[in-house]
Amino acid sequence: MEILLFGITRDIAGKPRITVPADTPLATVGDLKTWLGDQYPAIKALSSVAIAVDSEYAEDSQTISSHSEIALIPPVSGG
Amino acid sequence: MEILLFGITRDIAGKPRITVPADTPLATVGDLKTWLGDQYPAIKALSSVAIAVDSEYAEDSQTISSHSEIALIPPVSGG
Amino acid sequence: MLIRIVEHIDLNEAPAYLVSEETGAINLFVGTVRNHSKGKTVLHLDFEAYEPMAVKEMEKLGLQAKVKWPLYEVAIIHAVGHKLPGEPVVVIGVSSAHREASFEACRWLIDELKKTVPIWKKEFYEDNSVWVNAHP
Amino acid sequence: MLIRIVEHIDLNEAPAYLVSEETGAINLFVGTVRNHSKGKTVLHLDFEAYEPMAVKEMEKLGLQAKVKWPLYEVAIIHAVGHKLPGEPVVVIGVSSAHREASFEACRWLIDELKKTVPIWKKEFYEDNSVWVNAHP
Repeated sequence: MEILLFGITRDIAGKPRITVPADTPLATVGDLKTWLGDQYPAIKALSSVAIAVDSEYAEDSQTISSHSEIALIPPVSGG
Repeated sequence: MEILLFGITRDIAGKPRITVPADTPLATVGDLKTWLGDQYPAIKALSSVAIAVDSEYAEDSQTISSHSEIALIPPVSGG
Repeated sequence: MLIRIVEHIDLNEAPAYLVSEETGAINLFVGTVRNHSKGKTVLHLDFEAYEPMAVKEMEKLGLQAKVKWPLYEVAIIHAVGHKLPGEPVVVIGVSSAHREASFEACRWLIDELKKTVPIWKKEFYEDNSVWVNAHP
Repeated sequence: MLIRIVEHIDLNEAPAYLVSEETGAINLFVGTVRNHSKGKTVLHLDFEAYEPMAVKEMEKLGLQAKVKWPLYEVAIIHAVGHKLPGEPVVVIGVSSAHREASFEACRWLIDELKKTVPIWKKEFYEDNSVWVNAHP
């Protein structure tokens, strides 16, 4: 599973996407957030972190599949 | 003394200005309004009537002189 | 300040005037001729201004707005003459550091302009015409 | 609706899109790069968008605004890339029959855009740079 990165999270990871190893047990968006925070502690220091599944904001309880486009959404600052 | 007319007051008078006869006793803006209302009763039916002296709104108590530019300001409707 | 009475409004003029390196926010209001009003078809509007006084009153409004809000610049442009549906008749624009002031000042300026600036509008319908606001 | 993410904003595009014979009022908000922020000189801003999602979120906001207010049309344009002081970075425009709705809807749209649309701004000062809003 690949996670698209933007803004500060791309700077934190030092790359435009994170590849989640195939054997990582991630059932939900909440699991993914926990795993990302463990891999990159700097992500836990952000004001907020959301996950988008197929370019829609996703709840923590939503299940994820590797067929979806998944993106990490750090605090937005458009406008 | 000449009074500039605009909008509906020009339509009421049928001309772009009213000439006040030289011997008309008008000391103030209030006097002028009364005189205009007597000459043109349709002016009294308007929502409001203001007088501008030298292109500034004038109070009824303001004295008028024939050296000033005087205009009758019917209800405005710009914008 | 950009204060003008014109025959024809160029919608690009006010934004170009207001953009600057100092400001972060621009709010622009444009009033246009609607092709209907109170259920009737509007053919056109005619606008007339007592020009020297209208310019003076618009300048006063611009200065008052600059006292009430922290604005960088103000633009007030009003059209006169024969205007067809879709044509712009008034443009109000303000620039400020932050957006709150820009929205509030622009709204105040158009509200005040309609109350005090000596400009008159005649609406032409299919069967008659009226000077707007003239009668109670 | 006119919903776009662009490299360069043309300030004339949204007003031209919004003018119509049906509407009487247009409100336009333009956000531009300020050359200073919190007492520091800003050299430039870099904007980045998750484009397909940003467009989807802007469309949702436009549709929500059309439900909340009687609007004719909505335009939301956001720039990405390297932006210098004075350059426009966002344009919100709405058209409606009367001015109240145009001001309220435009204000709501820019406020909501800043909360939900996945676009990120990095401010570059003389001595450092920061992703805006990233940290508490």
